[in-house]
Formats: sequence, C-alpha cells, structure tokens
Amino acid sequence: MSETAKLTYGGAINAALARCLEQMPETLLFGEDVALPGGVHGVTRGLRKAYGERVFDTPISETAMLGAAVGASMMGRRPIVEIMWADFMLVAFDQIVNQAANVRYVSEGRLSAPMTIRTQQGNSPGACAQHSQNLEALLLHVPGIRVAMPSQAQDAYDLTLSAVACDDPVVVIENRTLYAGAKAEVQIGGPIAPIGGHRLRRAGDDVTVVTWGAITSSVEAAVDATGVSADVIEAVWLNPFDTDGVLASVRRTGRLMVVHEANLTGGFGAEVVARVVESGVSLSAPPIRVGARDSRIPAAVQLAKAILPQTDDIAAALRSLAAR
Amino acid sequence: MSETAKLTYGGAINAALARCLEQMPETLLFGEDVALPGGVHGVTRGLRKAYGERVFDTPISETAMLGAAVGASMMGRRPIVEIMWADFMLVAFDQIVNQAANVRYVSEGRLSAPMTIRTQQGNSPGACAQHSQNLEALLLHVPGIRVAMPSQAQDAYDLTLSAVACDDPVVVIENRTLYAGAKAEVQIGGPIAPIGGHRLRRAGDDVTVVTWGAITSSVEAAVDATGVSADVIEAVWLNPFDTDGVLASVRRTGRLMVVHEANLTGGFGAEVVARVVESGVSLSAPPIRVGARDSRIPAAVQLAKAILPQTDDIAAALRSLAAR
Amino acid sequence: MEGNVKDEQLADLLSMWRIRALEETILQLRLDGDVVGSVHLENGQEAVAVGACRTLRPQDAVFSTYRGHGWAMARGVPAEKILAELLYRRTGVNGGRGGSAHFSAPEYGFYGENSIVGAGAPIAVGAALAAKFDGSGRVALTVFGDGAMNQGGVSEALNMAAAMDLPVVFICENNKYSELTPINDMVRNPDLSARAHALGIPAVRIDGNDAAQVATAVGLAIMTAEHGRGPTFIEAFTRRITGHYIGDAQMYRPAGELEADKKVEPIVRLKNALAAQGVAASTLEAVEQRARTEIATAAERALAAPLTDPSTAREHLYV
Amino acid sequence: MEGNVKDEQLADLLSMWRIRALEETILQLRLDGDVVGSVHLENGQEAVAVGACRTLRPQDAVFSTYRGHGWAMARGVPAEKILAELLYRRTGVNGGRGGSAHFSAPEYGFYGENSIVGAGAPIAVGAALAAKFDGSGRVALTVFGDGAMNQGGVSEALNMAAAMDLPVVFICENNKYSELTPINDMVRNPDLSARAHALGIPAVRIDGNDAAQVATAVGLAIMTAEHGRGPTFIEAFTRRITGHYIGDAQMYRPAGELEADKKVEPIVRLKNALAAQGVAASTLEAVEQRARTEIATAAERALAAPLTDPSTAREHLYV
Ligand SMILES: Cc1ncc(C[n+]2csc(CCOP(=O)(O)OP(=O)(O)O)c2C)c(N)n1
Ligand SMILES: Cc1ncc(C[n+]2csc(CCOP(=O)(O)OP(=O)(O)O)c2C)c(N)n1
Ligand SMILES: [Mg+2]
Ligand SMILES: [Mg+2]
Repeated sequence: MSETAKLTYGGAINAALARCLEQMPETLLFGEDVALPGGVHGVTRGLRKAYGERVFDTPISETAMLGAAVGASMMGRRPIVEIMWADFMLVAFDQIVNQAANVRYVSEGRLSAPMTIRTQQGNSPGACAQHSQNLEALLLHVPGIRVAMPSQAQDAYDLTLSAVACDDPVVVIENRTLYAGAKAEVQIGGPIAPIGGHRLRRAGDDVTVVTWGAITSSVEAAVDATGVSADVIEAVWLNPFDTDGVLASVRRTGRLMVVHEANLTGGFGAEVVARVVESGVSLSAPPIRVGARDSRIPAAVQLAKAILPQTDDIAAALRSLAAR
Repeated sequence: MSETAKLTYGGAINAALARCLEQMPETLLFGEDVALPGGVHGVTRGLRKAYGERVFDTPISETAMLGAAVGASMMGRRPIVEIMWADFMLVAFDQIVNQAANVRYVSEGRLSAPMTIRTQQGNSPGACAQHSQNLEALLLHVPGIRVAMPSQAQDAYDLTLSAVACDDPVVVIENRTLYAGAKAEVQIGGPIAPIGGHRLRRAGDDVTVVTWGAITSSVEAAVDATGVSADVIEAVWLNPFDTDGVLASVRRTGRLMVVHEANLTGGFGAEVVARVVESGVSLSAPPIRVGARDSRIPAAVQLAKAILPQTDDIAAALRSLAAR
Repeated sequence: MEGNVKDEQLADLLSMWRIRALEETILQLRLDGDVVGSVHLENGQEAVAVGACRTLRPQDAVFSTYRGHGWAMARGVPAEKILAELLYRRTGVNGGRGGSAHFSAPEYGFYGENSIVGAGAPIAVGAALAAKFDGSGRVALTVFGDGAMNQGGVSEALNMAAAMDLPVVFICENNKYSELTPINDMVRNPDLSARAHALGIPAVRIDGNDAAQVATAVGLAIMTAEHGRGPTFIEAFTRRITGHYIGDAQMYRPAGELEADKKVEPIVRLKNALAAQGVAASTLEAVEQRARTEIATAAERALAAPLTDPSTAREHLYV
Repeated sequence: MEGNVKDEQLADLLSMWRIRALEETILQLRLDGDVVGSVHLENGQEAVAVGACRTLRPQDAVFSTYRGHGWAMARGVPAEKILAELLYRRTGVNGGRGGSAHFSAPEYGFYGENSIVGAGAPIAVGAALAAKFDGSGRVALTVFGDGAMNQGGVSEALNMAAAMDLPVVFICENNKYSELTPINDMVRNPDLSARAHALGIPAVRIDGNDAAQVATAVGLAIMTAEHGRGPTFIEAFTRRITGHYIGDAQMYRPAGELEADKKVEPIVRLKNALAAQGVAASTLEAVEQRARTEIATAAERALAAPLTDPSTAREHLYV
C-alpha cells in the first residue's frame, strides 16, 4: 500500500492527519481555526470537508481544548488537538502536566489518554517574544507524556502517525518555518512505526552532534562547511530519547556537541550531556552545547540573530571541538 | 538594628514579610487565603491585621493573581503573591513565562516587574500527584526571572527579603514540610543581601555535592552517615546560579554529585553537570545525579518512597562515587 | 406515589448515611494515623452526590473534586475499595496511587477526583465530546465548588459545552466557602448561576441539601442533554459541617453558623421529614445502623488487605 | 455646543486618519519587505481607540493586544517611534524588541501590546490595583477582541476587578471574527457583555464605529472608577476591513460583507456626517492630507534612523 508523493513538510502532516482520520475512526481533530479555515498555516486544509464533524474549530480556550482532549481520550477517542503556537500551551499547561500526564499512572493503568497535541514553535523573522520560544525542555521534564519533533517531511508524516497511534499523550512539535518549504518525496501509506529512535543525518568519525528541530539543517550546513567528520544525530523523538544511539556514536567519536534553538540554561542539551558523561564513556574533549543565549527573543531580526544560534556559531563550535 | 529571634522556617518567612510590609510601603501581599485566614500553612498569619488592605485575599484565579502582580509591579508596586502549591502555577504559567519574564527585556528596560512569587513544592506524606511536583527546572529554563529555594529558617528570612527587594521577578520556592519544623536562631533586621550565592553545608575534600531544597538535610545525613569527606553546596539561589562556586569546589574534589527531589530527566541537575564538564575541570570519576525516578508521584507513602530519593539512595551514590 | 416518595427518601437516607459513615470512618482513620496527608470530607453535602448519582445512568461519567469520596460511593464504588485506596492497599481502586484526593474508578462511571481547582470541568467537556461520536449516550457530570467558578478553565469549559451543545451537567456545590475564604468576599454578584446563564446555558439555583431537588434538576439536565440541547448548570446550595480539610480549625466561621448549618444538614432534615410522615424512630435508627455496619465491615476488610507492593511503583507510567 | 461637536468630530477624523494612514504605511512597508513578520492592522476599528483615548487622562494606563498600533498612536505615541519600532530602529519605542505585536511606550501611558490572547486583562487589573495604593488616580483600560472573551484569564480578570472594585475599563472590540473564525460559531449567547453583567459589572453594548459613543461610554466608566465603583465593561461593535494579519485572504467572509463593512467604517461614516453638516469637501480632504503627510514624514524619518545595534541584544534581561 506504500507509495510516494511529493509533499512539503506541512503537506506531509496534512497527509498523515488525513490518513489518521481515514483509518482510525476514533480520531478527532480540533483547535483554533483548524477546520473551516484549514489552519492559520494551512496544515489542516481540506480535512473538515473530507471528514466532517470530527474536524472542528474551537473557541480561544486552550484549557478547555486540552481538557477536552484529556476527557475524550479517557473515553477511548483519539483526539488530535492543535495548539497554534507552543507559547500558548502556557495558558493551559496544567491540562498537560497535571492532567494528561497523570491519567494512566495515577489510575494504575485503568485509564489512559491517547491524545496528540500538535503545536509548532521557534523563532521566525520578526516574531515577538511571545511567539518565538522553544519550549521542548519544559515538556521533557514531565514524566507521562511523549515528545516528538520532526524537521523533515518524511518524519513529519511518520511521527504524526506514530504519535496518534500511541496510547499515551504525545506532543508533536512542528516548526512553522518549515511548513511551506520545498517538496520532498514522502513515502506514504506504509506501516506505522512505534515511537522512538533517531535519524542519522551525517555520518562521521570525529564528533557526535546531537540536535533536533529546524536547526538540524543549520547543523548539517555547519558540518558540511567545516568538513569536520561528524555523526549528526537528529533526535526526532525526544521522549523516548535514544540514549543508547547517542552513546554508541560518542563511544566511537569521543566528542560530543549538542545543538538546539532553545536557550542554553535548563535546555534539554544539558540532559544529553549529563547522560553521556554519566555513562562513563571516555571523551577526548569536554562536550559543548550550542543554544540560544539566555535571553528573551527580540522581534528585531538583527537582534534575534545575536541571540539565536547561527550556522556560523555552530561551525565555530564544531571546529574548536574537533581541534581539541 | 540586627537581632536574633527563635523562629521556625515558616516564622522566618512571616518575619521577613512583616519587615517588607513595614519598610517598603510599595509592597502588597496577596493570594488565596493569605490575609484574613493567615494562609493555609499559617505563614502569613497576623499580617493582614498589622498592615491592613495591602494584605488581601484573592479569588481562586491564579492567572488574575499573577497578572495583577505583573501589572502592579509595572506601576511601581512591589507585589508579593502566594501560589499555594507550585503545581498550581501551571494553570497560569503564561503570566510568569510570557508576561513577567518579558517586561524588562522587551521594553528595553523602560518597564520592570519587581514582583515576588512565593510558592512551595515537593512531596509530603500522602500528597497526591497534583500536589507533589518539584518544578524548579521549568522556571530555570526561563530567562528573565530569578529563582530562590531556601531550606533553612535563616535563608528563608534572608532570601525572602532579597527577593522582594530585587527589581526583577523572583520566584521563591518554599517547602511545606519545613514550615513548622524546629525553631532556630535567626538573625533578623540586618542589611538585605543582594541575590545570588550558595551555602556550604559541609566542607570536605573528596566529593562535591550540589543540592537544593528540603532534600539538603537528607544529603547532609547521607554525608554524615557515610563519613565521605564532601563539600555540600546548597544552591539557595538557582538563578543566578553560582557556577563559579561549584567549579571551585569540584576543581579541588574532582568528583561531582547533584541531588534534587525533582525527577531526573530534564531536571536542573543536568544543567549543573553540563556546566561542570563543559568547563573542562578534570574529574576523577563520572558525575552522578540523584533525583526522583522519572514518574508521576503516587499518593501511597510506600510507593512514593520508591520514587523519591531517600537518604539511603544518596548515601549509596555517594559511597560509590567516592570509591571510584 | 406517596409510598414511592417515602421509599425513595429512605433510600436517600441510607445513601447519605453511608457517605456520612464513610467520612466519619476516614476521619477516625486519619486521626489514628492509618490515613495520612490532606483529606477533604463532605459531611453536610451528601444530598448533592446522592440526588445526582441516583439519577445518572450507567453510561454516564462523573468528574469530581478532591472532595469526592461521597461522589464515588454514590456512584457505586464499594466503600471497601475507597477505604483501601486511602489506606494505600492493593485492593484500593488505584492501589493507593490516587489517595484521598485523586482517585478514579471508571468501572463504576467515576472518572475521578481532581485536586486542581476547576480542572475537572474541561475534562468532563471532553467526555461529553466523546459521546457525540461514540454512540454511548453518555452524559458527563462534573461537580466543583463555588470558589472554582473563579478559575478561568471553568468559564472556558462552560462556554465550549454551550457553543458545541455538549451533554454536560455542571454542578456547582455552593458551600459558601473556598477553603477558608467566604465566596461572597470574592465575587460581586453572589448569584454564580448567572455566569452560566450569560453563556446561554440553562441555569438553576437549588437547595442542595435536598436530594430530591437535586435529582429533579439532574433529571431535567439529562433530558436536555439527551435531546441534543447541551449543558445545564446547577448551583446547589449546601454547607459543609466539617472543616475544609481534616485539621481545619474553622476560625473563619461566624459564631453560631456551624450550629445553624447542622440544623439544616441533609440527614437531619430528611430524618425529620420522614419522622413527620410517621416513619418510626426505630426504622430511621436502623437505616443509620445498617450504613454504619456496612462501613465498619468495609473498613475492617480494607485494613486487613495488604499494602500495595512498592516494587510496583514504577509501573504504568506509559503503556 | 454644536460648534464644539463639529470641532470634536473633525479632531476625531484627524485622529482616525492618522491611524489609517499609519496602518496603510505599515502595510506598504510590509509588502516592500522593510517590515517583516506577522502584522495585525486595525483598519476599520479606529473609532474605538480614538474615542477611548481622547477621554483618558495622562495618568491612565492602556493595555492593548497585538492589534495595537492605533491604540498607541491615539494615546499619543508619535508615529515615527511606532514605525521605527516596526523597522527595528534605535529610535523605536523599544528599539525593535517589541516589534509590531508587543511594543510598549509607558511614557505615553501605553503599557503595551500583548500577543497572548486575553493576557492583558489581568495585567490591567494589576495596574488598577496599584492605583488603589499609589494615589495616582489611574484608571487602567484594557482592550481585547471578541474571541478573547473565551480565554479563561479574561473571566478571572473581570471577576477580580469586580470583587475588589478596581478602576478598570474593559473594552471588548467585537469585530465579529477571531482570526478566521466567526465569534458567533464559538459562543451560544452572542451578547458577550452579558458575561460581565453576570459578574456584577456595569456592561454596555455600543456602536464602536462611532468615536463619540465610545468616548461617552469610556467617560462614564472613568467616573464610575473615580467614585470607587470599580470596573465597567464596554462591548464595542466594529469591523476590521482588512485581514486578521497581513496576508490573510479572508476566505471566511461571506460575499458582500466586506463591501458592507466598508460603508459603515468610521472614517467614511464621520466624513458623511460632517458633509451632511455642511463641512466642505476640501476641509475633509485637508484633514486626510494632513494625516497622510504627517505619517509620510514620520515614515521617512523612521526609515532614515539607524538599525538598533545587535551588540545591545543581550542588555536589559535583568536589572
Ligand atoms: C488551581 C488551584 N488553586 C488553588 C488550589 C488550592 N485549593 C484547594 S481547594 C480550594 C478551595 C476550593 O473551594 P471551592 O471551589 O468552593 O470548593 P470546596 O472545597 O468548597 O468544595 C483551594 C483554593 C488548588 N487545588 N488548585
Ligand atoms: C492564548 C492564545 N491563543 C491563541 C492565539 C492566536 N491568536 C492570535 S489573535 C487570535 C484571534 C483573536 O481574536 P479576537 O480576540 O476577536 O481579536 P481580534 O484579532 O479580532 O482583534 C488568535 C486565536 C494567541 N495569540 N494566544
Ligand atoms: Mg466551596
Ligand atoms: Mg475579533
């Protein structure tokens, strides 16, 4: 049944959602402007028309939306709810952390919350401080939920399906700067993969670079520009995180760099570094993290550039690490 | 003007709040049940009577409460708002992360939000999953706010004053299991210290243990029980975090252990480990983190014990680290 | 009809006595140290749970607050399983993971307590949303306090249910206090039902100390939902005749209030009403005794059950 | 009196033209690529800002949404500083850190836009709370959209202001849409003011395309606040005659709606009214011209100013 289609990242998500709605009658798809208008980024276009009332618009009520997803999923539906910007999760974070994450554990497995939260995050040129944050680290400190973060069309398709099929709450973090990018061949219709795993974007011997999200392409560019021989591991699943995969690479390269768009302090890069060094694997140089400077994100593009990690920053760090 | 008084941890906070209300006329103190009833833990007892309308009760509206603190502080007041349990922040996290934290930066310093959020966190026997979390790591990933976490009466007094006097938003995370503990001599009335710094609870040569919050006493007990010669650094200020102080110790001991009650993955222990290893300081053994197992917190005491780090767990980790 | 009413009243009395005995037993277990932590009793508020739950159908789903032991019992959860839960026994509804304030028993249509004020309301909306698609005919009932009306998520839930015509029964147990603070100091308009009305939701204010009145209101709400007309809001006036939590000294109560409240509490009231109808004191006595015996037996069994094994603590975080 | 009215109307017309010209200039700058990112214009809604802000006193504080350029200008922020902000110039009110959707200019009583729906309302409550203690006599005015009424924080803010009698003016600009979704699909009761009323807040529904009506309502609200009677809620009906953001294709609009809206938009309406009173076309023309010239000059200056130096990007995170 598997075939390929030329799809953008946004188109791949749309295709995955369509397949979910088609093949899993218990799915629901809702959020602000997702149904009749097809989403502010057009990702859910056409789905209302094709799947009717299971696809619907909601009031601007993130707490009610997320709570509704928790309740509906407890009853055996498989809601897919869109939070338009990850920043907006914060008005309703209780429903993720105190509610969804607790359902299975506290009920001793008698209940579950097979819901998927789709959101997107990060800076785009001119976006204000309240529309620019990278908040995966907040979610990754919360046991009971899963987190995926695709940056390529194929992964956007695959991870969306795996998330919706997962019987636990999953947050899929997309990136709006990718939605309307170039089209790529996407394998569609194949079997739904279980959650977890990473993608090896470059293979090399001297450095292991772990990264995730839209910045992956900057990492690839930096590796290519510097000519450093590096494994580039894109952690498309951050929970579960493929620690073993990272360790296997670091054991070979002896050098670790972690790159994320989120600000450094308390970012998930710290966790990756901690896991690697705790493992006792021997390193030939201290690990390096590259992330946004600890700051709010200014709207001004030239200021935001000074805060957010640029390809040059990554390249410089990579060179210095490889040289040590 | 400095004198000493015998105070519990809760009493020390009460004394600090009284002094703030007395000496800083721009302070306001509010929250659920804090005024007429004196707080569900009695920490704010007597303050309404002594300071009148500046101390008041609010509806169960964390978003409005925190928003009100943001707005009042933008206007030059110095609000002190109580969030009864840290878990409840999550219904209103937007007002901390997207609002308070942005005020100074986004306005280019034209506005500020000198507000203090007092809350308390952690497990106590029988507390349910929604009243047991240790959430400091979420706050520590947010540039623009400060975070303090006292575990002793003197620090509770001192840090509360420093927080209220600070011209930026500060979250002071208390612990309800400490409020009504033994009384201790507390120096009151002295000068208000600037924010930052750590406390050295034990001094030793072989291991550096970094910890914070109520679990500090378990760390001390573990150090005493094992007889390991260890620096015990209590990070009473987590933002700003005294990285230099930690590095100075680790440079001497060559061994690092971080202990927190929060669950391990994505906890701030990872940040401490990452900073230390990134610094290039040479370690004679891989660092160790001790924290709660990644789990929700069950109400059952015997189950919670299996999740939360116990003195024995800390001691075992300490012994194994010292032996390597 | 009259005989039926009396039977119904006697049944309500028994149900209320069961809850009262349960709560009193829990109080004693807490004072004895068998139960630990924060415990919220619903003494005085039993009529709301009893009236509502005897009206619900098997397919309906209840979402309560931390003050939920009685709701669970009214929904049919055996007292023994509730007590075992509070005692962290293997036989507890969640093996002790929920404890007093956060347990669930979906097999009885009790979808759980919630210890975040107001958080159950949006979740109930979700259960109702599911009903729109799953053919269950489910109505979701969520109960919360007067104070919870000031939590934004409750407003959101009310509006979403109204806008989407979802089958939800919102019950606000107005017991005059939110923890230690009078609700009337925290609102300008003491008519909380007006908020639901403003959202286009049929809203009634009823005597929550009268199980029959509660049952009537909930019955109408279910019919409304069955007809596809969406949510109903019920503001049920009641009084808790104990503290907010065990240990609450209730300093905030004006002199005489508690005594007055105890005169109109639902068990006393219903007993008086039945006595006035000629029911013998011995019959009323027997009802109480039956409930007390049941609960005592349940407590014994719960106490005798083994504690949940700590080695299971890490299970069920994920599938 | 009649002469005064006419003068006031001409002044309003000028203020509205200034905003319109500002927004049109911003649109052009955005299309030219000088301005980047998401931009929300308030074309068609100018009368609300103009009527409200000409009524406010210097000590009052305004909290708007992302759709706030016009509010800032009506409050007295020079167009040049707003444009410079959107162009990330050193001379922008926040040096470009706020940008189109999140800037503030407290020196003009403009305490900022907010890009989180509804989040400004609780903050305004705080500004009003401060006024209770600081002797400023400040009234806090917060404006938000129809859709924001469904955000729980707004309900919380309304209730807290009411319960505490705080001097807040809540203005809901009901422009019929929340982004791409009609508000009437998202509520059961289209009368949003009913929600405030239910909380005990005086609430009016007015024609928001008539600056004079807005001014009257805000004037009464200020007096109410001055007398210690707390908040007022104003639901101002208006229409945006552009997209939600620049680039919005407005597919969600029924045929003919935009054309109809344009016939009742505040500038057209006021021009017609003035013409009917005998004001010469040339006078009306001159008002527009004056505004356009001012804004054009402001844009030139803003464009000529230096970009904010990236080396300052890390300043002002903390004191
Ligand atoms: C979001 C949140 N804020 C505060 C609390 C603390 N709290 C627990 S119960 C309660 C009072 C609730 O009052 P009400 O809604 O009237 O219910 P009642 O307890 O009277 O049944 C408060 C403030 C909480 N659990 N959750
Ligand atoms: C909490 C939150 N949810 C969603 C959004 C995305 N969003 C931005 S504007 C908007 C529509 C707001 O509609 P309304 O309140 O009517 O204001 P209008 O834009 O019409 O002036 C939405 C949903 C947001 N910024 N914040
Ligand atoms: Mg109550
Ligand atoms: Mg609108």
